[in-house]
Amino acid sequence: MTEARTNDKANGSYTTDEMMTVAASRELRDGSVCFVGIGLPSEAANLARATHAPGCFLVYESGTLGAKPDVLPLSIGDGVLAEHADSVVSVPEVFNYWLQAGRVDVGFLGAAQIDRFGNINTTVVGPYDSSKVRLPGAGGAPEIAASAREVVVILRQKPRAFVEKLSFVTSVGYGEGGDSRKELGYTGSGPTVIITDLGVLRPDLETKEFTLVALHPGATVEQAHEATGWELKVAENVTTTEPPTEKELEVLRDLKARTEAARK
Amino acid sequence: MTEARTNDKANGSYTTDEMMTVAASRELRDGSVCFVGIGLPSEAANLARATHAPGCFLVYESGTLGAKPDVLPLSIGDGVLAEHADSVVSVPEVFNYWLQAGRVDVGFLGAAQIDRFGNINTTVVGPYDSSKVRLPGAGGAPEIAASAREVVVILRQKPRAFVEKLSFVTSVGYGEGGDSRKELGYTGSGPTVIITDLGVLRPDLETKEFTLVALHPGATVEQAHEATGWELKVAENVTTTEPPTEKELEVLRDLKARTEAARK
Amino acid sequence: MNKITILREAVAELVHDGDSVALEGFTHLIPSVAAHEIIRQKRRDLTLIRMTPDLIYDQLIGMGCAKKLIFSWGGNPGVGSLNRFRDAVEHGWPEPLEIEEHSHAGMANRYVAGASNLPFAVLRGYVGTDLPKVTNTIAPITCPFTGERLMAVPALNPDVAIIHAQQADRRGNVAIWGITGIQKEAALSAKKVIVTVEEVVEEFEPRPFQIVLPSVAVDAISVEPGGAHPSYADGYYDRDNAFYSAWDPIGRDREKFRDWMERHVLGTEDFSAYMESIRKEEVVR
Amino acid sequence: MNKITILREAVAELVHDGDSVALEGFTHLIPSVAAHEIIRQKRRDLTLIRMTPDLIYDQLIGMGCAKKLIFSWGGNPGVGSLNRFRDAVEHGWPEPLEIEEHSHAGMANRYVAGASNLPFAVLRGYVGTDLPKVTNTIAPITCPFTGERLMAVPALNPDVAIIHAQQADRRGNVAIWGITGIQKEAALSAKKVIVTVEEVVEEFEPRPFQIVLPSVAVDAISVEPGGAHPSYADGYYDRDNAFYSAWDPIGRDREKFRDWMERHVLGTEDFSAYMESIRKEEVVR
Repeated sequence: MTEARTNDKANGSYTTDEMMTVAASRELRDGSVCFVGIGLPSEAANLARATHAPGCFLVYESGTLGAKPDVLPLSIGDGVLAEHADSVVSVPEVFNYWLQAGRVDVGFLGAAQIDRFGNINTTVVGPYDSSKVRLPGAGGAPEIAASAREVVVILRQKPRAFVEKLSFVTSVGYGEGGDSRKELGYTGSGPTVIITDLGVLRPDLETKEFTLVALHPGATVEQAHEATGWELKVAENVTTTEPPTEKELEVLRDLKARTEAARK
Repeated sequence: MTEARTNDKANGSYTTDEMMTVAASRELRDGSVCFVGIGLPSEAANLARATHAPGCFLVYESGTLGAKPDVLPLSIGDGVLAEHADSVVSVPEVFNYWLQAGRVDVGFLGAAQIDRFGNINTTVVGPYDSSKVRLPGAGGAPEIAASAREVVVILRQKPRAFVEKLSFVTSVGYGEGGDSRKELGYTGSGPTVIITDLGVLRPDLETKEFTLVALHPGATVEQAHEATGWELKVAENVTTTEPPTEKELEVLRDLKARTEAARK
Repeated sequence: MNKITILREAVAELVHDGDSVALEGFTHLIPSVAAHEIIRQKRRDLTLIRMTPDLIYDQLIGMGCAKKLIFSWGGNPGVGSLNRFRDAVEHGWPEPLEIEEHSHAGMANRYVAGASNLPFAVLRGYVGTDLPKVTNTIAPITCPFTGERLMAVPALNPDVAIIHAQQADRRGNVAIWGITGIQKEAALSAKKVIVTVEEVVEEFEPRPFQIVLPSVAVDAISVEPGGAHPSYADGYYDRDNAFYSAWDPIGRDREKFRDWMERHVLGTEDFSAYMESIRKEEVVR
Repeated sequence: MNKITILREAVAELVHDGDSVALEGFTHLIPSVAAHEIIRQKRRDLTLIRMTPDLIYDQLIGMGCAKKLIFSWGGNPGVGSLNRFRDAVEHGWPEPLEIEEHSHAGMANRYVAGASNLPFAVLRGYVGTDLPKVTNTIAPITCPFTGERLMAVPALNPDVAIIHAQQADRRGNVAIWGITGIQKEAALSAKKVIVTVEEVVEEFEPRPFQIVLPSVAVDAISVEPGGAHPSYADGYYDRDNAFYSAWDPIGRDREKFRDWMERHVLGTEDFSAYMESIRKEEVVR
């Protein structure tokens, strides 16, 4: 699925997708409880577990608690998730007793569309009743966005993904911004960072509008503006992301190689 | 606990308690799902399972489904209940997915006090705030009485047990009688029989008042009147209960002997 | 144990046109074999229920068995879209598909309420999303003690639930281990339950995270080894990841899809013949 | 794994005067050892929570540790009354005991709501009984979809939950098998969780109907073999039925009770010393 090689904008030694995954993995603190979606989130979480966060506790919506996959799961319920898990519980239990209960420190989410306040669309592109593109739908995302203490969003920065207005609000970030999320009464504090293939966005403390705070090596503010469907706010001093370490790249590529083998 | 030998009113060959238990066990149809309380109900249900109803499915509130105890459990959660059970589930699951779900055909209940409409008290004797006798309380009885398709009540007939007015309504039978149970919206149809050490009472189809329909061998209508705290209604032709068969007595006494041994 | 029956007869007897049917499985133990039998028997106007509709729902929808889908995530896991599902939603082919969508938490709790014989379940969610605007089975509810406002969803009580399990024993109890997903609640919420199993054993042995569904909660059991393909059965076989990828081009094209289904599903007697048939085309490793 | 600690320290650190404490166990795996430690540390004004308060609650109440009891069935299983509990309710000895009583279904669902971070749970029950007249934590609620009227009960979220389990592993996960009752929900509903175990093992092996509580859901684990006496621990020891009978005369008499508790509980350092002490008097087979 990933178009890493084709949209490589970084220097030769690693791809922009690799930089994105590595940057996302660095957001996961060791020992934290992490609710993981399939795809890029799972890739980043397992990279973290294999590098700086060996003690992180991965929860998948299929009910696997403390999952320790040795290849990246292709589906949310792969056997490899149960194999080494500390416990396996029912789907109602993982959503009620774990996510809703506030036991999840970090939720890792992907998205089809995201807006300036970190609201997410994974339902439809275009009008709901005559949709141009019917997406898979909500899945576990709305409640991860609602109840995880904080949320990390990972997606490639493109105009059709970073939109002025979502076709559909599937999962709530900061709503209309400001205090509007608080007023909805959710227990989680909302998305704290968006990691893209270009850089890192964090919400303004007041307005909650996502602002470009860091660029990955080789990426420019201009690229970020072009890739964003709204007038992107940029921090006064934008930092540069530490490039992937050899260890990070080695582990990530090994993970993906083993995963590709498993696909066959 | 049972005072069988001391209050023996029947002919020498068996006690009134034995007759009561045997009569109750006969109410359990083979293959039916039975939710069982500890004590006399459990004794009767397991006698049935060991005689005419080998295929009955015993459910105990400790979460044992399809329990097959070879001795009578002394507590609702004895190991012998789990040992041969088809499944063991959590307490919320047995009450929500089994009892409330309407999967229970017959609920077997005991009682401290019962009134003419089959309402049951297991909470207090005397006023609640200055009770003469504090009883154990509700336990699983209220929902068994509410949700089991039908309910069989087993208790010794005495004036202090068969009362004009309950000190406390712990579990609902037919409420004020007539259609008042229906109006409460319960899914179960209520108590269909009360088995005592003297005979058998069944509800009047209209008024739902319990009426003496059968006497155990040796018992008299006079005894039943004396043992009842209200003006007991008696059916026009009161039948006589079939005495315990040799098989029933043999199995029951063997069950109780093994249980007594286990107590030591 | 009289519950063991031939799947064809179980489907013929228990699944009727217009029924609401939940074929559940959370990527593990997906009841593919029963889905194919429903397609062979040409059931129509079904309301299909599933948290994670995947290939078998793509097939049921593409073959015109469904009039409505109640779901929370519809995709080809690890691959992409369900093209027959999209075609039905986007272009009404082969016929319009009414959809009722929820979140996973909403669907899971709807099954829990159904299994508990309660009319509704309560959860923290939906607030501020567009889901309540398009799904009318979401309503606010207030805590009578704290005054807090939450969301309620109505119970799900399918006419029929169908699951695939690893084992049944002689008494008709059903054992599932590994990831058990929503199968227990789906089965206990339904009016009738069909279970296909890998095998029948004398006695179950303890397995990690095993649940046992007692026989009194099951209406029909059919022995269908391999019946969860292309998903997996922990302890029996792995997920056929290649098939999920191979399905994408097949599902994209109406003609190709119909032709494939006619050849491999309608054109075969049962699941072993189906597997034989697709193996010939090397769709399967 | 730093969660393994001495019970005395776990209780000293996590159980405070005035706390709400749930020592759960459904006749299997009753956490007697932790109850005795709470008595030794002379905790006061506790709100004790338990579906089935039995001997250890009789002891906690008789020793004046409790100001309130939230429960659904209080008795000496298979024997009769809890005489210390009755004395406190009927005569306020050693001090008045406030009680809040529910049905088992109500209590179980209150724990479920607590574990789910919901303010209330819904069930079919209580209607027409006298319980709502004496218990103010029962309120009617209406289904927003069907208009049906049901009953709601508020969530239970104890300050501390204490359970006894068979095993912990090196990583601090906890395994319970056999009858697991309400222990999972009690633990997950509480702010802090103490678990006493029979032993610590390298790896769990599959057991019938085993559940595993992950270490992230547990605050302290103490190794206390035999700590569930007089109840049983499936796979380790049987229920000491004789002790339950022997307790009746002890619990009936205030002086006898106090004397017994001082000799065997306050007068001993830990549970093994306690067992030693009662064995001397042949209270135990």
